[in-house]
Amino acid sequence: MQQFINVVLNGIIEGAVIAAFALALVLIFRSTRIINFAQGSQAMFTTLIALTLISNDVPYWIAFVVAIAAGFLLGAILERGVIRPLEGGLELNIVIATLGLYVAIQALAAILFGSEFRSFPSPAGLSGFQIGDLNLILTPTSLYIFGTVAVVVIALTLLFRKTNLGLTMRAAAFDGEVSRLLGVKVSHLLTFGWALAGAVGSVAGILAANGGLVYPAYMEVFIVFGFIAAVIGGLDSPVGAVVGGLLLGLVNSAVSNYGAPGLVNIAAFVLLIAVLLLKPGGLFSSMKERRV
Amino acid sequence: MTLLTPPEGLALNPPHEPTTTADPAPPPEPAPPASGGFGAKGVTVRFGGLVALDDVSVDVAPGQVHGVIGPNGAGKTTFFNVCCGFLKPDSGTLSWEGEPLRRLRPHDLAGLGIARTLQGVGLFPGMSALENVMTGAAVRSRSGFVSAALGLPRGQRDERELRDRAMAALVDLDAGHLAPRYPGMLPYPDQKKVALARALVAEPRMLLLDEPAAGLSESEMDELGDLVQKLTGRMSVMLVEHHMDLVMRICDRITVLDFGQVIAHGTPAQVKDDPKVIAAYLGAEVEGGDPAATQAEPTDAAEPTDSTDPTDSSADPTDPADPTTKEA
Amino acid sequence: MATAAPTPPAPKTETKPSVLNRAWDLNLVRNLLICLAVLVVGVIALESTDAFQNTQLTSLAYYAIAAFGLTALTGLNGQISLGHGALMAVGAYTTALFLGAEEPLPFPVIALAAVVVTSLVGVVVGAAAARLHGPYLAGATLALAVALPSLALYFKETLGGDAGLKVSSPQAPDWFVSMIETLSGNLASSTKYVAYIACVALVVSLFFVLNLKRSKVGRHWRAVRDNDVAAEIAGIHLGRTRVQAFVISAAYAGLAGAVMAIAVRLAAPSAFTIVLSLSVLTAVVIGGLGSITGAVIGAAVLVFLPPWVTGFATDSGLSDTQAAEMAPLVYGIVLVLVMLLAPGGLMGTVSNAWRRTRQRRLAKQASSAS
Amino acid sequence: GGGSGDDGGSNDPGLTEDSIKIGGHFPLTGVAAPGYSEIPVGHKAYYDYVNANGGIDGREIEFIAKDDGYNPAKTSEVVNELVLQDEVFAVVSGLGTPTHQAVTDFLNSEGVPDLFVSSGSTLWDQPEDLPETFGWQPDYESEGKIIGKYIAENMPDAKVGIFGQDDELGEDGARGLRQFIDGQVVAEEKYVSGNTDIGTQIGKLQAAGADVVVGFNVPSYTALSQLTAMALNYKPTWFYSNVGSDATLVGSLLEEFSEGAVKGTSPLTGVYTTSYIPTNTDTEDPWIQMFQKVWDETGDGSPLTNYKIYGMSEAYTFVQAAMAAGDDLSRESIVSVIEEEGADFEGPNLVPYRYSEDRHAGIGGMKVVQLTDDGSVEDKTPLYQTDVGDAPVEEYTGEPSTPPESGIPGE
Amino acid sequence: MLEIRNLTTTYGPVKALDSVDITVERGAITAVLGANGAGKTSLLRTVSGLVRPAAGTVTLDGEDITSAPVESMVRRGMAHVPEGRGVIAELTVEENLRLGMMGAPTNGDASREAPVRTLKDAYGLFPALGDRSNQQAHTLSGGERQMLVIARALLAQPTLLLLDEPSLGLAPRIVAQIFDLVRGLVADSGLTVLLVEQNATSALSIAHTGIVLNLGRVVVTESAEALRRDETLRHSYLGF
Ligand SMILES: Nc1ncnc2c1ncn2[C@@H]1O[C@H](COP(=O)(O)OP(=O)(O)OP(=O)(O)O)[C@@H](O)[C@H]1O
Ligand SMILES: Nc1ncnc2c1ncn2[C@@H]1O[C@H](COP(=O)(O)OP(=O)(O)OP(=O)(O)O)[C@@H](O)[C@H]1O
Ligand SMILES: CC(C)C[C@H](N)C(=O)O
Ligand SMILES: [Mg+2]
Ligand SMILES: [Mg+2]
Repeated sequence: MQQFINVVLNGIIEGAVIAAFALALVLIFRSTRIINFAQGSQAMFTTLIALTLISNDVPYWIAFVVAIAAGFLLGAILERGVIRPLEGGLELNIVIATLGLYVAIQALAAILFGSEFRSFPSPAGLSGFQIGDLNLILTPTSLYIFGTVAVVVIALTLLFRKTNLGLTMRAAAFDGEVSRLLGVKVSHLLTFGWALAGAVGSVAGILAANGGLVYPAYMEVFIVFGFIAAVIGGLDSPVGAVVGGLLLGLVNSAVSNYGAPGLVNIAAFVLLIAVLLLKPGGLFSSMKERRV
Repeated sequence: MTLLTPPEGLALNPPHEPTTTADPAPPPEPAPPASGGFGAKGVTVRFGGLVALDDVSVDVAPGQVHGVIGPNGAGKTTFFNVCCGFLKPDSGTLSWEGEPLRRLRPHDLAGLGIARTLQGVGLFPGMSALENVMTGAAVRSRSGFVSAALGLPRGQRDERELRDRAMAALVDLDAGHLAPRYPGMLPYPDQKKVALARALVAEPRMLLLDEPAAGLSESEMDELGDLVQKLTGRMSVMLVEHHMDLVMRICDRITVLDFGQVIAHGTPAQVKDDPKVIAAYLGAEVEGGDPAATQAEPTDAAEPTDSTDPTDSSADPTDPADPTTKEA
Repeated sequence: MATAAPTPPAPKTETKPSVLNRAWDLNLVRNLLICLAVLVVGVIALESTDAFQNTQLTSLAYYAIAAFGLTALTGLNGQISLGHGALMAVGAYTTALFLGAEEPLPFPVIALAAVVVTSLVGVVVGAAAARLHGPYLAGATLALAVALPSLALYFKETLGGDAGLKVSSPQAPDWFVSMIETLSGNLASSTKYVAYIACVALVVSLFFVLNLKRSKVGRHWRAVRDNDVAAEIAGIHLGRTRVQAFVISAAYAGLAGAVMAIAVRLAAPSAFTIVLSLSVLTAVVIGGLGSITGAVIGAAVLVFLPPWVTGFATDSGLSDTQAAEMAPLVYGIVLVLVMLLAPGGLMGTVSNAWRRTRQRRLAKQASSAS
Repeated sequence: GGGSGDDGGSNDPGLTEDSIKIGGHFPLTGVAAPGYSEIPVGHKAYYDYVNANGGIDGREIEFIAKDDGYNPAKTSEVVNELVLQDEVFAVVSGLGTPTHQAVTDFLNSEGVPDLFVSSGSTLWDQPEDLPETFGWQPDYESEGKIIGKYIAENMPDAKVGIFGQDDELGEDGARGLRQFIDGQVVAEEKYVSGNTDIGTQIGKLQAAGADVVVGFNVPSYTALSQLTAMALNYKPTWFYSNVGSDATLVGSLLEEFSEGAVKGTSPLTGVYTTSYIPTNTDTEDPWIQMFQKVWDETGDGSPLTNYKIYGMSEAYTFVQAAMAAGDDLSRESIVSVIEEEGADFEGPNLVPYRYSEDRHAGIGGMKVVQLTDDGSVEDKTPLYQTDVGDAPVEEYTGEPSTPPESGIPGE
Repeated sequence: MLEIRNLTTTYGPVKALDSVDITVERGAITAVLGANGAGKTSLLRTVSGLVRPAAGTVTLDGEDITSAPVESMVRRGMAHVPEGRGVIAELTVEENLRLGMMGAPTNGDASREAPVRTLKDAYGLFPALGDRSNQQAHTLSGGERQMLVIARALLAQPTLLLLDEPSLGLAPRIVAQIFDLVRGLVADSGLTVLLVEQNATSALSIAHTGIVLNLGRVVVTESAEALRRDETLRHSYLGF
């Protein structure tokens, strides 16, 4: 019983962090129709900035805010400096450029911050709750992670569903030229989309780091799982990203508990293929194509 | 726009797969609709609650030009998509040259001897015009993967034949000079020519044209009309078009759709005068008259009112000022 | 496949009487000549460089072979794959298993087996991939990249787990030793033998990819890439064509994996991380998507750039760790810069410029003719 | 390369009258870099120290550390580079089991001494097939046996859980352990390197009621397992194998976690581990004092970590072997010197090496220790000596060695 | 209100516009005619800033807007209906329309009298759209898309409307309806229209001024009336 509950809890918490990261990918996909492979590196970089501050006795929350701001800024800079000039070219070129950034930022972080393990503090407790003699793997930190992800998802969903800003962001992403004719400041919005994604990515980076170890490659696993989650969710939908993340987290947790930990990656692949074969656009994709 | 007789290269080839039909060279003379030709019976398509096509039946006799017209959203493109296998109808059947077409898929079309152009042009931007056209004759070349991979003589011979055939198709449309060029840099009418050559190169026995005149000038449209009429010697044509002058001039029969239903059917003259068609589709004549005034009076609209009658095909297609029609 | 793989560099095959026969010619003769030229260049390169450079050329060859496959898939057919490293793993493990037999088959047979096995995996993956496009395909293949190698962890008994399978790379046979001796007077080590195997594999791969690219098959791949609806109407079976391209590129990955296995002498999961998959893709793109020459150039960048940067950084006094990080830093920056400055890739930019001037000239001719 | 030969030196690559070039491969970048990338730093520091003090018989040591990112394909490339381009005399301290496995055949066929592999796999001990290859650290199986003996003797009623990495580290360790306490093992859980979610594994150990958990894992998983156990309110007695127990590293990691849960007190207090060379907490140890002195002189001012000490210890062994080969230092002679005299090398190793003509295995034993509140370690057993298979675990009673005054072996 | 002076636009070696001079009078419909590739679309794209001219100026109400950003045009009262059904395919019909409304002036601009202000107005105009308000735009038929684009432009309450081949793909009755609508808007609310058409007959039937482009150059500027009557001109430039 305890085992089963913990498998579920564990999956949800793991999934929440994956979801947070997938959200950042979805944001970029919504704003520029590309997959940003550098997202993990960006998040790692800003998390290391936060850690540097924290180890110089800056309070956690201030470091947290600084990391988000840095993520926002970094996203904006990358969009302006690298992605913008590539717009309109081959999609694959942008993918390659983000791969380049992913490699370069990670190397830069290793040079600037060193490549050793460092631990990242959590503002909340790390001991799990106990109910009677049930030991839940749920800790105050996991509640904090879960709450933060929920806040981010709700905020983003409201942004896209209810606000004009959200609508113009989507319009700008889908068709820049037409949007500009309608008075949408496409250029600002694309930058804003990347910046926002950078900020969300930073949140994901810190959540992944909370009460864990960081080093330049620590986000690598999230690039893959975050991407898979985003694709499962349909790439376009913040809610989809969260569902995808949680689903992936649960499957991973179940497989490593009831199957073997070595099968986790294979399970992720099978899950993804199964979802895509049933719905080639992911679970929450809205696009049903009319081809002719 | 001159001769459209098959060039030599074409005549040498066995035109198509023996399985599809007993008769490799379709007889040019019109046959009774039901037996040969293309037929659709009782086609119904729903999108969610929306009935895009409702029990639509159309017969296209060999050698005929059959127009499908109707207001926007009437279901014309949807009907084409059913005929091409892009959409599976919720009910209804298709037949082709006397055989029922079951589980039609788009890639089967070419093999069956049916070609289609797309709304827009739909060329392959990464290929030269010649390669674009060669692709249209895909079903004609029988050499397979192995001879391609090994560069076997057979594959090379097939390629050369294909190339000649494609070139002939381009030359046929006065577009031979476009062969080495890439679509992206061609003017729109030239792109359309390439697209048409691509459809024709496989020697189809039926051609489906979706809004072929969109974006063409009036003289280019005339040219297109002449071309289509010439093609009927070799194939039947089904087309969707909003340019009534063109439709009325070249079609042998017309089916009118509205809200997914056939509201009229017959010769151009019959259709043109059908009050249902006028009300649903034609409305008033725009040209010259006062649309607002005439709209309520459909009977007026049936007759062109002034000298700028668009159906008057006497316009000079070799107008010296039109640069796009003057190559060669 | 079998015709060319096992042979020593046998440059005489194309001098059949029919060469001058204008007919069946052009492509085949041209491609054979190109392959012959590459073979000759390869032999000269291998004989005029030292042993270490020989090994670098071996790496270049297997990256290039994999890149050819991806050129076909991504460049010609428009399907992106972030998982080719996993397919290379299939080739490498197949090779390792076959070479580990009591009495191993001759290497060409084993390489062929690797190609076949990988192609079979390609059929399965390609069938799933054919229904996907763009980022969804990217996601699926990325998942493949992490999933397949971890099978080795699960089937530890046969696949050796984390430590992998050792590959005893083929020893240079006597005829080879004496041939090299007479050719250049150099000593033929097993490193050199592997380099020659890689070279021959490269040439064979080149031959097929050149043929395919210029054939009906290649044209259909491109048609599907450019406009799937139009391709379908033209009678091209989309699914079959996509699977075909996937299988071919898988076959290439399999061969690349086989060569890599004997060059590295090990098949282990940590050699087939997503980094490998992404490297091959970047090679294809920075070389110039769809260009065969570009694929080779991209592979060369992959092989030569990092050590060069590290060496340079070490010489300028950085610590080993910093120097080691300089390589990915510079590599990443180069990727970004190439995309910014030469969006068609290195070869693509050259040939685009050429094509553009040619098209412009044709356009001008057309307008002056009217 | 190539020496002049008239002073008894050889023409072997990497060797000149006044220099000797060696190299190794390490994960300097990527996932495996943290920690391990410091090993070559230790090597360098020690060689610099030796060079500053006259080198090896007048030869300066040049040490080249190549990055392989813990990827065997890269390892193969960089070792090719070391051997064929840089023409090193020997490969020293190549790190990692899968990585190094990719190059042993090549090194042996090229006749390059492949000394002191940084891995506890038993693969390096195959003198027949791999005459040039030598291990250095104790193998994981021997370590498992020594831990097993301790538990069998001191915690006979304990229910033991095994937490192991899904590779040789976990397997060999567990095999050794089970030789002694097979009956006591109630659960064995594996984690896959790279998958940081180990909730289920720890949960299963807890569910099985294990009150002693032996971890054969790398340091980051020591931290993870501690954190996960904390989340589950699971408080067994922990054993970590030497690889995963770098107390300074793990402790400093955990210390940073806030919320009092771990802060201040060392979270690893009471944790058992093993020791085969002294560690940086043994500040009284003469070897550590010597290495500290070396580090102060040639290091970069950063703290002396156990990875650096590990590297320095290997470096010491290499210098020792080269010195022992003396005037006729050559690839052949260094190999035979290790085979002949290696078992008697006196160094930071607490238990002698097992080198001989038919053994290429490194340090042959260790002791069980426990971490105390003040960060130091307390011996729980005498030094034990053992070997793979059914070799008995016996007390080692040899005298502890003392470092040479100069810090340089043989002087 | 719109002055185009000496405007030259090039695409590489292709000169799409060559020293074009056009004056668009307030409250009038100016029709730009010409064969395929004459440069009509390029003219509109240059005016709204989607393409930057190689030379020349565009002045709107006395203000030089030659290098003003595209997205500022809506604010200046300009709405551009692009060629080829420029719907945002992934958004719903209603979202497309909402985007149009966002361009509308917020503080009541007296100079603009807008008959299409709300979604309801738009659906009243094109009932086909009302039925599909929550459908994604890519499911629309070709003609429905064209309606959507026009409705969207009108919702921005423009004072200057640039129409690029509005009749493309529309049923004759709808063409008539749209042309009628345009004429009504011009007559009733002082809208200014720059209309590009292949369909010269229809265009001239509602235009005040007709301009013929050929190979990027203005070859005729005439009152629509005159152009309609002058057979030689029609024959030589418009092909009918
Ligand atoms: N995938 C779909 N989902 C929902 N509705 C659809 C879909 N495809 C088409 N429709 C609707 O079906 C109707 C018929 O569309 P179709 O494209 O066939 O019209 P059409 O006659 O070709 O019109 P036009 O002349 O404007 O091109 C339209 O109202 C359209 O909105
Ligand atoms: N993006 C572009 N790149 C290169 N040339 C272009 C581009 N756009 C247009 N052209 C060329 O500029 C010229 C004018 O084109 P434009 O689209 O303005 O003509 P148009 O009068 O609108 O024609 P149509 O009636 O076909 O819409 C043509 O020769 C066209 O080929
Ligand atoms: C101590 C370490 C350097 C050894 C390493 N864990 C290995 O076996 O791969
Ligand atoms: Mg339509
Ligand atoms: Mg135009």
